[in-house]
Amino acid sequence: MKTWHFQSLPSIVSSSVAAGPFEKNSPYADYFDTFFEDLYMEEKSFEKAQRKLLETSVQGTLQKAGMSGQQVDCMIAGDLINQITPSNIAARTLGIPYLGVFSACASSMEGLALAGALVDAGYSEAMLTGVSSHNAATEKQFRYPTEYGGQKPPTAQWTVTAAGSVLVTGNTADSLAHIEKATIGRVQDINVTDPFNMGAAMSLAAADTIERHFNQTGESARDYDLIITGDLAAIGHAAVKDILNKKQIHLSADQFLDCGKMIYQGLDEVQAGGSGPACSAAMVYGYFLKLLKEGTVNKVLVVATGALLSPLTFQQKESIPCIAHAVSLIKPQKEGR
Amino acid sequence: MKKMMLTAISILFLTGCAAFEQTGPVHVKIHDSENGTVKEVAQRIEDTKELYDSVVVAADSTLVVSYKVKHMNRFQMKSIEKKMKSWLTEKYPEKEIVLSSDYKIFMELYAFSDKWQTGELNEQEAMDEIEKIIKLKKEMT
Amino acid sequence: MLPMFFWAFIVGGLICVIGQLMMDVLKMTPAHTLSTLVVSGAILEAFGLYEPLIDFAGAGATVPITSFGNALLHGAMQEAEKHGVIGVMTGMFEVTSSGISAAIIFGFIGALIFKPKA
Amino acid sequence: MANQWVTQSKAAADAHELKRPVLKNCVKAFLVGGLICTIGQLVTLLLILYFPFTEQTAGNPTVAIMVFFSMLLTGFGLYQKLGQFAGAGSAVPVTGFGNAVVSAAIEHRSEGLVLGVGGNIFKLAGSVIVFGVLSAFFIALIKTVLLQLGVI
Repeated sequence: MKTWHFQSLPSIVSSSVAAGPFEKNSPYADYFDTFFEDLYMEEKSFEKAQRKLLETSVQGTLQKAGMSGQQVDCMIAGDLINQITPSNIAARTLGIPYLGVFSACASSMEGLALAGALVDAGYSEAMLTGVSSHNAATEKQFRYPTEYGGQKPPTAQWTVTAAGSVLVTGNTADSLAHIEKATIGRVQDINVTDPFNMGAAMSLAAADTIERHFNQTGESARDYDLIITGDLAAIGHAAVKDILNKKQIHLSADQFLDCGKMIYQGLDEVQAGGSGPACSAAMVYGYFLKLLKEGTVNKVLVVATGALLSPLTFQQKESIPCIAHAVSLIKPQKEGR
Repeated sequence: MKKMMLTAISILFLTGCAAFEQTGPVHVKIHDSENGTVKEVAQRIEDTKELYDSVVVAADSTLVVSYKVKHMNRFQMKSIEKKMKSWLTEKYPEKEIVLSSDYKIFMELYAFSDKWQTGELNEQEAMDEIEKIIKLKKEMT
Repeated sequence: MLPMFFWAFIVGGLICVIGQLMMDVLKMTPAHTLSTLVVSGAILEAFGLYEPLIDFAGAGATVPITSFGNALLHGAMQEAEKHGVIGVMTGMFEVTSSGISAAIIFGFIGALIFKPKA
Repeated sequence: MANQWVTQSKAAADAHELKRPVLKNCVKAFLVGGLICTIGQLVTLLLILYFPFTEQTAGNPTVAIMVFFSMLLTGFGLYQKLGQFAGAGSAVPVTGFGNAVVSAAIEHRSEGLVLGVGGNIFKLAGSVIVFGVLSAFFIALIKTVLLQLGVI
């Protein structure tokens, strides 16, 4: 499949990030909008808390745009929990027409790419897209009960408790950024079976998508101020750089960033780094959109990565299939188009 | 319990004790008839190099023996017990023999001999106490 | 009694090190590790080795999960001596029941009074 | 061509893999595991000294009391932290078994008492019971038959 070129340059007009208590320690906490004091967020279960995160984030986004839910054509959302129920139930609360998506942690960019495409094609005028993840709910589903004293290896990643969402509309001058292109990833599998080593498993998926994006657009690393991967964390990020070098794509250290490495920088208990769909969403919708808006950077490529496993597949000794979706964003163009 | 004539004598050899354990040798003698038995058993335990600290209580129908096993020999505790038991059964076939290296049994037996020595118990009470200790010992799990 | 504390520490600690090596070197999950240790406890007792270890190390051998396998086998063998082959089945939980019932009871009570903190 | 990248990527990922600090983990497991067993020994001693338990019979109540401690630590969210530090040191003692049961029970409380707690309480610890019982059954069976045949 070819890279999608959004001729009309749809605009991201507002964004909002809601995060949990632990994320307050993030060096980028200043860029998140709402914080909850405890993991339950006044709800009875972690799953319900995750739904509340998404609702809070979406309402924040609407509020900033000065819009009501009725004015939005459609919401695209996804998460990691069984049958993406937190997203489904949040959609019920919000009452906005809804498309559920699943690309694991790459759901954030899948949603953004689709929102951009639907707006660009003229099917929609205003699209909401967001993702959520909750550390305890994810642990419960994929690993062990939260209070179980299992030892995590240093390759493990810490699921981010947060939700991030954006409102995408047709091109307007008053925007945070424009969606320029999107490359949909292929599922790649390098035969990693350890669910505590997902960063490594996702490395080829990320490298492949980046390579295809460059090949199909005729662009190179030099065209981008930043290339930001989703949640590869320490191991995966280093591996991607090696793979890209072999593919003759050379990225400099300050150009090639990873949300999973950044979001918990300096925090020991997270092992290799952050993960979860909200990891890339919080960093991109919170931090990097600000950089684009301010004009600190002109053009970035966000490559969200996802490990498409379930507890069932890895117990059946299936290796972990992975995917990465890339969306390029450019800073607001004053003159519009 | 059937009324019986009771003779009980305890001899204690106590060496190398932890802080909370009672110390000091105690000799209790009521009737002379079992004196030989007690001395013999106690001597045998003293001669066994794996063992230390012993309490021997002998009535004319019952012989209760408790001792401690040196820690590094505790692996062979069960076989030592077996050897001791067969020696005792052979030597005193007419007696019910109760043998234990259990710390709790040792303590109870020690407390009993203490009480017996100070004359707190009459023969019947003493026999009841011994029965209680034997019952405790026979509990398996 | 004092040497007992020392050996409980050493033996208990060593059993845990074996578990750690199974997890780190053989990359076994906690569930695999613990199941293997339980089976090892039963096998050791089959050769009459676990009871002496308990005599020697006390809680150092009864507290690790290996003692669970030992206790199951112990109960089964005890009943088997009395009732033959049928006893193998009936005696199984005779010795171990306290650990399992305690876990069920305290697990349930825990569920009533606590919430996951994470 | 695709295959070549799979192997190359795997190699690249392996090259950057963070090694588990095995020695450090073992030392921590030894210390914490040893300490838990020493506490167990203390409980045993207190039971012998102040209650009518012998060395033989004190094992069971000791296990129950250790599981009780484990429930408290699990409920207050401390056992999970201990587990990350100590690894097998806190997983292998019976307190780890207790933690597995209690954490699963607490976790699934939100799905109700019967289906949630009742249905999931042995989610993690179940395999330990299953394999313990299975191995004990077959070993005891073989041993009993051999004893009756007079082989051993």
